[in-house]
Amino acid sequence: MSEAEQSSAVEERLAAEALIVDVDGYEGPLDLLLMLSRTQKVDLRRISILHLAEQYLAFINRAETLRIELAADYLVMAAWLAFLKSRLLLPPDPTEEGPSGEEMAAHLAWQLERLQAMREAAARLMARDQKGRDFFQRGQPEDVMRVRKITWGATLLDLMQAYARIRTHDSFRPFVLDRDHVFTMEQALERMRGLIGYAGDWTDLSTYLPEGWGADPSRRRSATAATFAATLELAKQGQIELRQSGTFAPIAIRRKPQ
Amino acid sequence: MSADPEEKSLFEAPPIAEQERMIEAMLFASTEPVTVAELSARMPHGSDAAEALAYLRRRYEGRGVRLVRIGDAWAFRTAPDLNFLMQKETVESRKLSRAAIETLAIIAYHQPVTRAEIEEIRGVAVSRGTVDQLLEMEWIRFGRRRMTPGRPVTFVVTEAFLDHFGLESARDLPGLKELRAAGLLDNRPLPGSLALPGEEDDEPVTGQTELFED
Amino acid sequence: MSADPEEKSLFEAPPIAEQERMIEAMLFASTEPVTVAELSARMPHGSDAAEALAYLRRRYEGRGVRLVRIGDAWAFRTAPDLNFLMQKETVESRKLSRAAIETLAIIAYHQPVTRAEIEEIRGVAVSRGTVDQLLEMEWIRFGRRRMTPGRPVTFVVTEAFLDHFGLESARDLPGLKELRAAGLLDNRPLPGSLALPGEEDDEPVTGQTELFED
Repeated sequence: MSEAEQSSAVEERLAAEALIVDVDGYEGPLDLLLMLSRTQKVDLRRISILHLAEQYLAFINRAETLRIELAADYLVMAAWLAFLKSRLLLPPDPTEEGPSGEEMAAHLAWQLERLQAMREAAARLMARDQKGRDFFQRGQPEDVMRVRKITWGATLLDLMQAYARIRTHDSFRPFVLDRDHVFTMEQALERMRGLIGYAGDWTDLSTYLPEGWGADPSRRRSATAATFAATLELAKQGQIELRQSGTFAPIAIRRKPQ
Repeated sequence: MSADPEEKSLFEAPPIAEQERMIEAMLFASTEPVTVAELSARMPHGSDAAEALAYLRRRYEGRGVRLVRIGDAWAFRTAPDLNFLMQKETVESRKLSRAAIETLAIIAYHQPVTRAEIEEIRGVAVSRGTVDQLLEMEWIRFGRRRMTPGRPVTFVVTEAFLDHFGLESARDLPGLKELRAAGLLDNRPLPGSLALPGEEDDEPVTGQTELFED
Repeated sequence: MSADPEEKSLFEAPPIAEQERMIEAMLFASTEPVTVAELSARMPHGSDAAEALAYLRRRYEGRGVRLVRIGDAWAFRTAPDLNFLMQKETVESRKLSRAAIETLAIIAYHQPVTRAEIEEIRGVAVSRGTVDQLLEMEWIRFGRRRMTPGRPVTFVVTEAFLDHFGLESARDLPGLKELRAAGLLDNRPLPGSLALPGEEDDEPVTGQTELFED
């Protein structure tokens, strides 16, 4: 690779990176359009929307060739501008419905002008004298004699936050269930698979209960049920055999002889 | 402070009327009485805080507020003969308690609603004091009795409530969707969303008491 | 307030200079703006708070503190040209993002305005955090619902907003008249419908690739 080639590769990469930064820097397609419109150096009212559409589409295309992922709304705008462009270039078709290309272009120009106007208004607003920075309120308000009447107040925001709190609280309920005392069948199956290799002879199922689950009644219930369900599953898979001498009699299991 | 201002400063001191304005503003905005030394330190070189202060004090003589000396510092204070005007400012507004605001919110969103239903939604008992307070504020009132066993009374919000919150009707309250959009509500889907309390069974209450046993 | 003070009151109203003093005292004592109605309520019968306020305002013209109007309320505030003296009092304000500042401006100039309208003007979605932050600062609040399908809530700016930016009312926003005259505060729908190339056929895409061979 020659030096020239190398440096041009570097330049390309830098350009690509700059573009990524730029795309991140825009607040949506309208913002990008507004920035592009500045290159025309005319009053927004006199802007060429056709030219602007071409600039935008060129930008999007460049981003695509550089494989920069663009948010969907950039592509939607690109499609719309391509459509607008075709309307502006082709002679109007009297059979076609909807607004003319000129009307659509005028609306877009107006949208840009409005956004620009709001930007300027925001800047002017922030440039105003501000309380706590340029002018100040009384620093030592005089404590009024005796506080007698108390008015209880709340704002609409308080009210809504309270309601939201209650409703959100509801939705949390399923997630905070105490699961400490539940032994799942998956856990039991896992455990049984590890132990079954040693169960050569008939053994009482209750001896398979996990440690620490025998004392508390609710824990024992859960562990027994899960372990029993796991043995049924293993029996179905043909790995073990089950035996019970009578109703409510202890259940015994053993490994199925090979 | 500045016996020889011309010698000390490259700049000319502001006119005394301007110095008066400065002191006026500083004393007004300060959270504590300010000493002459401190006033001087904050003013442009060559200023004479003591002199300006004397002028300012004279200017406020007989006004609704006066310039008073507290220790070696200065502050504005209401003229004593007008103290009677400060009585009314004794209205203290406090935020409603959490229980009260939640109860109020439930009544507003679910009205007409019985006490039992409020408790069901909140998951905790509603104290008599809370309801009494809201009744006293005239933000809620009794509605029709519910035609169910026991014929419990219901609560509804009042005109005064709507007035306070700038609502035309209780239907104007932002819905759950908007609460969520404003970031006040978690994005989780809600069980049954705005189902009327009457349609819910008792489960939530029992479910919650279990919850809080931790 | 007092169309016929002599008839209504047993006592004669205090002289206007005295009323001025009273208002001066009440407004000096309060950090927050006080409404004319509240001032009147605290003053003796037959007083004319509005008239006294006019006198008082004139009296403070050019002083270190000024009498300013905020909506229906009045407050004393220091003169902005003296801000250099106030480093001590300056409160560190939260930095607002560009999105928040623009959203605030759009709400101020277009109020009452719905979230969808804000998004249409900015061309991007308004994040929840932005609205939430402005609500929390109490610079905006919920307004009336719009009487359109879905009855969306609107946003408006608050008195605290006016106070912060030293505005008498939202009508005094800088450049408001010009913007209105230029039609930039209109709500102009897109001519026809916002029909994107409906079927999204290949045509635009091929058109594009041709274009970009520059």
